[in-house]
Amino acid sequence: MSQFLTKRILQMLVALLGVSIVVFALIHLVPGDPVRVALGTRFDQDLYDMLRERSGLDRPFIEQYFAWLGNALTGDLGLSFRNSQPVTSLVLERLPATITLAFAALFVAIVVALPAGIISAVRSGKPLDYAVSAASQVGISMPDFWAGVMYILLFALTLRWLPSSGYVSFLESPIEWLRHLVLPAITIGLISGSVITRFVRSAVLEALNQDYVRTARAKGLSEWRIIRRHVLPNAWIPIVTVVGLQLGFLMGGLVVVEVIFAWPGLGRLALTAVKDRDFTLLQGAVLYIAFMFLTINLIVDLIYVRLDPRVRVS
Amino acid sequence: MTVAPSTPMERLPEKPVSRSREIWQTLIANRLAVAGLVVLALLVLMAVLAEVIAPFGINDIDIPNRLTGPSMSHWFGTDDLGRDVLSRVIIASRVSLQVGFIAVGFALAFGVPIGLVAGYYRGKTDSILMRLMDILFSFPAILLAIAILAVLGPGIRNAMVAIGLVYTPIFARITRGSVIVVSEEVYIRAARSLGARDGRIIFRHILPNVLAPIIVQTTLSLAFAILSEAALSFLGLGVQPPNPAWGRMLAEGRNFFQQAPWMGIFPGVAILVTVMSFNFVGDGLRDALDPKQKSVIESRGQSV
Amino acid sequence: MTRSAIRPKWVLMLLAIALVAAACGDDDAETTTTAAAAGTTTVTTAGDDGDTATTAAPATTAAAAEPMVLVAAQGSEPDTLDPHLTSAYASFQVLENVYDTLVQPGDDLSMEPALAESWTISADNLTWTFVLRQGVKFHNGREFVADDVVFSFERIIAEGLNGWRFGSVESVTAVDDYTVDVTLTVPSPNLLVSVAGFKGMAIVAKETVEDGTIATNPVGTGPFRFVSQSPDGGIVLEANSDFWRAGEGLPILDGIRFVQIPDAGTKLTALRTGEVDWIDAVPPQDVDGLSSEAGITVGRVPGGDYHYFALNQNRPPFNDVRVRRAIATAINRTEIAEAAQFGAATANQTAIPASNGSWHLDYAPYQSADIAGAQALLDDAGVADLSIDFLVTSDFPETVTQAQVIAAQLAPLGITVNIVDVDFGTWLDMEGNGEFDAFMLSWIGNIDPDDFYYAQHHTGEWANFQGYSNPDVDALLDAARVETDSAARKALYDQAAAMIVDDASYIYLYNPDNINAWSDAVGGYATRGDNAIRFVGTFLQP
Amino acid sequence: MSDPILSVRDLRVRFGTKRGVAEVVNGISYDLHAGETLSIVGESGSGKSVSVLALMRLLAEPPAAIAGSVLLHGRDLLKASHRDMRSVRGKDLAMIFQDPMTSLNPVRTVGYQLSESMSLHLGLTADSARRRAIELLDMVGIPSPDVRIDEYPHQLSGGMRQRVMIAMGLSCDPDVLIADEPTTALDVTTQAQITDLVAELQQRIGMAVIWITHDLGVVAGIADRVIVMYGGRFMEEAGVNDLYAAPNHPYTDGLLGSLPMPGADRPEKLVTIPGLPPDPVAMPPGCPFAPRCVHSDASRCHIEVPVFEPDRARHLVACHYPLQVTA
Repeated sequence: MSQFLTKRILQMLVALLGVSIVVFALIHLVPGDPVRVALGTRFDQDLYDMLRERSGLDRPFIEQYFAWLGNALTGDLGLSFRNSQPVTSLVLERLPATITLAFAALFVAIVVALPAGIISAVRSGKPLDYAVSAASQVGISMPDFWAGVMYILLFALTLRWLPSSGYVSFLESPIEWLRHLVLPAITIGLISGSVITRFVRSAVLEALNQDYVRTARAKGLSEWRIIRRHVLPNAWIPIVTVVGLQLGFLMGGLVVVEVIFAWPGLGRLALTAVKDRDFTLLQGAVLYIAFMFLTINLIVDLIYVRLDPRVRVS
Repeated sequence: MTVAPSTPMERLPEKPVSRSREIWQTLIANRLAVAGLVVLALLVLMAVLAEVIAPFGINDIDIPNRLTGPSMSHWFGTDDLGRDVLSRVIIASRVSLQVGFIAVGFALAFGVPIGLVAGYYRGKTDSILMRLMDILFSFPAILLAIAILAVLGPGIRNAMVAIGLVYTPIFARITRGSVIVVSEEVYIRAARSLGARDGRIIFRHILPNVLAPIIVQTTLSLAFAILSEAALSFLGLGVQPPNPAWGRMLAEGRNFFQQAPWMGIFPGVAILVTVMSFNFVGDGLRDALDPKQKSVIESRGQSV
Repeated sequence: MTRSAIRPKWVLMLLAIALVAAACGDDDAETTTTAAAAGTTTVTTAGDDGDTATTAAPATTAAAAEPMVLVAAQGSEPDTLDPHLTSAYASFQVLENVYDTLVQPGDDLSMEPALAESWTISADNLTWTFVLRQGVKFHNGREFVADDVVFSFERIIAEGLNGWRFGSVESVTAVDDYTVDVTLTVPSPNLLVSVAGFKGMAIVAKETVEDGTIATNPVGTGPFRFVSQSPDGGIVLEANSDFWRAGEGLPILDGIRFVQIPDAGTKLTALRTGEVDWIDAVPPQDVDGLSSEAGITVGRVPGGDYHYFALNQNRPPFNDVRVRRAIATAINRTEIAEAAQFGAATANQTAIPASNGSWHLDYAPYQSADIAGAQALLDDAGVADLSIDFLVTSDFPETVTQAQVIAAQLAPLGITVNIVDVDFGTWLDMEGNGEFDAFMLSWIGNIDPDDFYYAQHHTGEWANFQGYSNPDVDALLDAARVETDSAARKALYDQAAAMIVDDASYIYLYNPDNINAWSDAVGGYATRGDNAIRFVGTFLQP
Repeated sequence: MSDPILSVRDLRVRFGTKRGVAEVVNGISYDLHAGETLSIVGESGSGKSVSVLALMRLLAEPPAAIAGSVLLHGRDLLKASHRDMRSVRGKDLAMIFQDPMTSLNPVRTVGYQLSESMSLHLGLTADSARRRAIELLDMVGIPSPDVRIDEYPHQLSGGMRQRVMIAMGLSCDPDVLIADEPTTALDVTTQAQITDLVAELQQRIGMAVIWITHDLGVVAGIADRVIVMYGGRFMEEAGVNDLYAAPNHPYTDGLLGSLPMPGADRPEKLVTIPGLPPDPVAMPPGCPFAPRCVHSDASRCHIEVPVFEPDRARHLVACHYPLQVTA
């Protein structure tokens, strides 16, 4: 087990290195550079050259990368081009908001998807199944920005139940934290939940069709017990994969929702960094997002091993 | 069920029904799948004949008649520049379907083989391929698409590549996961130990058994690809105006949600109908392709 | 579009502002105060409650009970709080209330005293002497002196984004603690606007630059003191009790909290639900609806920005003035303004809006939507089947809208407009590299005509991406820069402006209105022509 | 003579399908007595598996529609509530299935799956269920059962898994064990071992067994009586020796003819029956075997269905023209 972990952690580091190279290469291939954007329309060649030299942007690409990498290995992700703040602190101060939202959204997604998917599979072909399917299709077809705007207009503006935007830290006020969290979490959660519902239904249906379910029935077990003890433990395996993928998606796909709900998260930070061509900041934000994603992956794999004895032994 | 009985009695001649015909028959026996196929066919027809069907041009600007609700002359109302929403929804079908098909086709073409190879060979090949996929996948999807588009330049073709690339790792992972499970099956182990060629095992034995999750993912991804176009258009990187795409129309309509909800609702409904059709066909295909559900009677008999 | 009915509430409020301003513009003869404000400012409001004449007095007493904190929503995030290094409007919205400049644009945009109480100009027009206000304190308690002016200006010249504004400045010297001399190489009639037109020219505390805290913890002399900035709490300011206008009861608010809400729709909702008290902009399509909503006031004044597009004169056939004029003739500016701004704009064939009374030129040589005339010009130039790669950016969505309208307007001429919609970073790069047939943007926050014309239309200047070169225009712009007589200077600019319009160096479209909105609880605030966000006299009614 | 434990009368099973109603089991009747082993033989699609799934009520209704009666100790299972049915399954009627690879849950240990029905039906505690599970594993011949009990199905060989299935079937001392082609998926050596095991256990425990198979060769070693099924109907029923010695039904004869029987007189005479089994959606009106039968005639066989009433003392045949006179 520890050997497995060590191997996976090494692989993770390699992947992170790969991510940093890709980010670096991409951001340098993209037209425009941070100085150009900082100057805006008030362009001035001399000033431009001066600022480029000062920020080291005039050095060769490879040299810049290794300089950055050298510092990164010591834990220093550099300073943001735009405001000279340490990237690490800029990212870290936004991390809690993003993690909170991602997990809250996943929570909503799972709370919705598991019962819906299981009921849909067990009642396969019945009206309830069609109702769940139709609802999940609508959920899948709904762009997040559209859903978000509708919830804001309904719950914040018309009903005045919840705030329209912003983030309050849990430590400051748990109630306000929750109130601000609800709408963005539901916006993403219901969409993710719609996707997961389909996979849960498919996985449960698949498991329900297995011979061992017939065996369990022949033992005289109740349907509910069969689903709980025999179907779900098998269905978990594909479901966990999808949930892991979804969480990865959530981590990065928060950009739009963070914009709509003025949620001070990493997605928005990364978007700003792309627009500003602030590659140190982007590098930092993406590395953290990638790190979270890879960690989730690792956790998913560990859960996998826990869930599937076949993988455990071989 | 997987091992053929060896007594002669079991070797009674099979009904001469080819596999593809059988799949087709199962598929068209599924009413929802047929409905989906019909709607998709109509959509494709609409896309082909768009210019002929659309009552107005896509750039017929009419500021005095902007933001008017559905009426006899403009069934779907007009947008913020007074353009006919119906015409734009019709013409947008072309771009949106293209985005869906080509982007997902790209992801399938790269993701599935990668997943097959990684899951079948395991070991180093697996590690390298999946780390590459991890790298691609651990980027926030929209940011990756933005970066790709910024490098390649905006426009619909590049948008398709960007979306396709974003979805590639998903197909790779899902395929790989199923391949690993299937590879443990006795018949695969048997085939391998008998020295069957890898290519043959992968394509004849493994691929058919991992198609179900891939199909589910494909139909889902078609929906998401069309919506990704919306997100990219939202950021100004998708279809170049004034050419309409459903996603772009939705993104624009969002700003007029209160003044002119029809600007977003109709393209939204178009996406919904398309996505549902894809999913119906996908579900039907999955049932039809699943080797465990070869005949209706058998599947019914055992589905309990 | 223009609802000029000024309601009693507003008259009173403007009077209050005028009184406050008059109280400070005490002694100096060269100061113009805000008496004309009501004249140049058209304010639209639909707030209906008659209870008005609230002035500073009751608000100050209310402060004793509960802190009076204004929540202001911004549409984008300040990138840095260093006034010399930012070009972000969001940063300036905050810094406007933290920093002071030597002098500042008053409500009619003429320059009035701020940190400098008065100034004199030498006979040769080459030395400006500023007499500084005494007893002004930075937020860290240190007294403001002439060295701070010298340090700030030298920093701007050396590394700030606005160093170019000091183009004619030879040196800045502290004569004594309260006197600063600015020496010029050539006369600069617009020096005040150049060195103090906006908070990018702020006077900063040297020690914050030296210890590097300026970017995150700005220390100024302004009405509000910076407290904190965090992703969840936004930017928090508190009243500066030592403000140099404290004697007038300013600032009135106990504090301001700036929150960032990037989505315009959400921002509007937050105002409607009362989560925020003030928002920095209103989507044009919502202005009319919002104006008639109870409880919300929309402040709207003609702004100094202009929207335009330019054809690449380094590429044929756009080097042919007839082609450019054909396009300028074929378009319908009113329709473009209506389409993009829903009436919250004024079509204009020149750059400077009518609201800028001192420099406006009433000149409109092009007929609107004159397809026949345009076709004749194209035929004359021998150009047919023209195709234009039109560079716009979704980061400024109105450019995308306008380009679509222009495409439709040019279609009858057989001109194909290929809209190239990229993000702003790419846009800037493509503009800089000349990769366009046409580009479209707006130019913001101008006061002096030099800002409108010189960098954009003088041969070889840095903002002249369209490659315009007309020796006559160059000569006029050069001469106007050093002309100290206002009337003569106006005449020079008028000539230059007419040539620029005739040559269609830029094809000007319209001047948009500046629009803010706030809840009726907010008093003592007015939208300004230069889009500066000043909360110094603002208060909240319970 | 004692009453039968299980008495099946006129059992019919139909499925609604897209093509129409499939008549899969068309009125079968038989009795099963304590300690007896009854083998139902037929090829795929003959309805033999469906008939036992139907009496276990393991078919989904709909699409299946079940008629007739299934009396277990005189109680009609087809009229029992779902709850009652669950208390019968695994306790009174146990069943083991064809493919031990897929019939065991891959993510549950052997012990878990074994103990499950014991704690349900016998109310055993976890500890005693585990002890009994180890005993059962030992009884079905699994070496070191105390280790194997914590293993997962994929860690066992096919034969071992089927032994586990059998142990599961026996765990609650059922009156009847239904074995649905339990050896089909196994190799020949293992097949014999499993068959012997069941036979031996039956001797020890004294339960009745219904053994479903398509393989007449397997039947010979285990069954007391044999029923030959075709097209959802019984063709012939007899004591195992009678049947082998003197098949009365042309179909049975054909089956035996196509069977390579080691040591039999006609080892090389491998005869296949020409034609296809009947389509359950379009059953022929008369004898289901008539279309393939060389002895059939148009006037009777294609019109009138031959039937027999259960009588375990006799050699029964459902044929208008049986090959031999019954003994």
